[in-house]
Amino acid sequence: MEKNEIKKIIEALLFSSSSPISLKEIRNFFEEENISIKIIEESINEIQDKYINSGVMLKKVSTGFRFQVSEDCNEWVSKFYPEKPQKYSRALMETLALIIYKQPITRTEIESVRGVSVSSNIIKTLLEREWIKILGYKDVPGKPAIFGTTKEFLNSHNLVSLSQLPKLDDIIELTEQEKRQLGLLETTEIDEKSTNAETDKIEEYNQENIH
Amino acid sequence: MEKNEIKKIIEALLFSSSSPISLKEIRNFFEEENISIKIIEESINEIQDKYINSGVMLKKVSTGFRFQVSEDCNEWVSKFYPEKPQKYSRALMETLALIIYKQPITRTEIESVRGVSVSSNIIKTLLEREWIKILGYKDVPGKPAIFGTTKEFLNSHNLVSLSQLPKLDDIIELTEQEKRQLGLLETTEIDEKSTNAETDKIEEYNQENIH
Amino acid sequence: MVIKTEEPKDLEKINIPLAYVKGEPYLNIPKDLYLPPDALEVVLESFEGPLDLLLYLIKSQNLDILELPIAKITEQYIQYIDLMHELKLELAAEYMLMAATLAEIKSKLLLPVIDENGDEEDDPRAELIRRLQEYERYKKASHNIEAIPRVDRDFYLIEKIQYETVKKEEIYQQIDLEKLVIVFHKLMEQTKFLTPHDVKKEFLSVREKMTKILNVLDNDDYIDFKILLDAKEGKSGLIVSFLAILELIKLALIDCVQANNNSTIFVKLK
Repeated sequence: MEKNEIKKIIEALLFSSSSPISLKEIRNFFEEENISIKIIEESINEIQDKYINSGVMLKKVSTGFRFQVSEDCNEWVSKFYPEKPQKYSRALMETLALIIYKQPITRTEIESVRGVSVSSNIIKTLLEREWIKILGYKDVPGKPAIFGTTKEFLNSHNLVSLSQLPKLDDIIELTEQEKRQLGLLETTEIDEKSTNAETDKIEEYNQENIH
Repeated sequence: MEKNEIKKIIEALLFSSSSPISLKEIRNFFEEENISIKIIEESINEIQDKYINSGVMLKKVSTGFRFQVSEDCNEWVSKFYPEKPQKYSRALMETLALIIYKQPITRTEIESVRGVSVSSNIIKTLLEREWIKILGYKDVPGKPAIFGTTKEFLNSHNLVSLSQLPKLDDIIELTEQEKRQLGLLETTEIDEKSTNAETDKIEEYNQENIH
Repeated sequence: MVIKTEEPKDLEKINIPLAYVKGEPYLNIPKDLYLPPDALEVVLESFEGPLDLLLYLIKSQNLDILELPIAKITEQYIQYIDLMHELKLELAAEYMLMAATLAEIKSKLLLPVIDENGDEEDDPRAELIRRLQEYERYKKASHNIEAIPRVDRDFYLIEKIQYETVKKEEIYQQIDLEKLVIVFHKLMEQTKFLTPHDVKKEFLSVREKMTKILNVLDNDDYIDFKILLDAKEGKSGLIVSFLAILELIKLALIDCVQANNNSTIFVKLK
């Protein structure tokens, strides 16, 4: 089979699929035709190049390749379709953030960080959207579900893996003195000479609190 | 706006739409941009040309333009999406079982065992598949057809003769529970431990029958 | 790439007026906490819980979380809670719990620390500070995630395009032969309970059966429903009997009663 034909077929497959197609699926499909993985990879690269200056582009996401509207055309497409995209509440986004960064996680664990209960609707919405899934059930009384993110979450954010997500902020490091003040350090030595800004601040703080 | 940009946008709109887009819709969309119908028509023609040797093509249909898989790729795309495996109805399975084990048999005889009438479709399907054939006609009023299985049935199920059909005892070392499920036992003792593959098969069968 | 990020609702980041009261824009929540109640209802509702409210109180006054001036914060927090009560906002129990926690920390700080080892006792604020920091991290993370391009908001997928199905060489799926055997045996077992096959459905018309049933019910007594069914007539016979009973009920010729589920059904002439 000629490479040009292979390219055409892969193109047709990608355009007619409702979900991304993986390299492996394409390879399996051409198995009978005895087409090397190298030829397939080359073909995909060439298709990618072909669409460089088009209204659509070939994109690699977590579960394979898919065509999507090219970056500079998204604005026009959104203009063509007047329906507003779904907006998600802050509560939902915070819940999602916790599931992303602390997975596997239970609802109780989410609640303990957020300080409020998580409504069932939020979990339901995330599950229906297929951004999260139940990974299993924790072996404690009540058998709470353990949640994690899905490949669909990555796909719907143009991501290949979770490592592409922004890193969590580090907790602000406390100074030695602050730690001691907060009882987070076990040292009992007090640096008597410390009369710097920190001390002043703490003293000020103490005064504020004592009155 | 440059023509190249217009082309890209139209391309993006066509690929992101679930239904054909008409010339009029495109013209209305670009109204604010003051783009002539001539430019739009030219753009569409150029898009059409661009895809002449691709896996997809731009096609004019009654309600507008839409992309579809190019003719020489349809076969491959069809091959990529496997048809759903057919599920055989309980009625078909029972009818076939009776024809296999009780052949030669008439439709009335099948009906009298099953207690319900056999739909003509089932007989038709089995005849079309060439799994059964009419062996002759019974010499009674109405001259009903007498059915039997074919060589084609044996071939398509990798059998040389009907004697190779599995025997009930061979398939299943029936547990007490399974026998009861099949109505082969009258005892009411329950063997709680039977949870093997055979049970599953029978349960699967039973479930199919329940709805 | 065009990224249309939803502006986070954080109060501290909002530059536009929070509200207009008598035509006057409110850019900041007044420090003295005198809040024109109607206008700020929206603001109060937007807190995602007690930690969120506390964070807001700290940030709005440029305070450091690590310093957490408990007395001040507690006082303000309580004022907010009171205000929410006044506005009859639905107040989650978590807000009250936090008020109690703050009060507890405050009281602990007021007590002199007596420690025989000379060690300083753990600062009662430590746990709360840890929780605030932890919550703040994920709050920030949620904004970061909100800003990531999202399908159907910031970018669009193509619709799958049509193709013509090319008919494949028809290969019929094989019958599961083992299942077939089971089906057959089950059928045979069923027929055991049936009379010989010469019982023809044609003879058992519903009308005829109705007459027979009415004959059986020829007095005023209740009769067990089962008596009306004759196993010898086979499955089709049973169905005809059942249909006949239903028809008789419909015609209001008989009464059918059952004390409760699964108990005996009785039939009687009307």
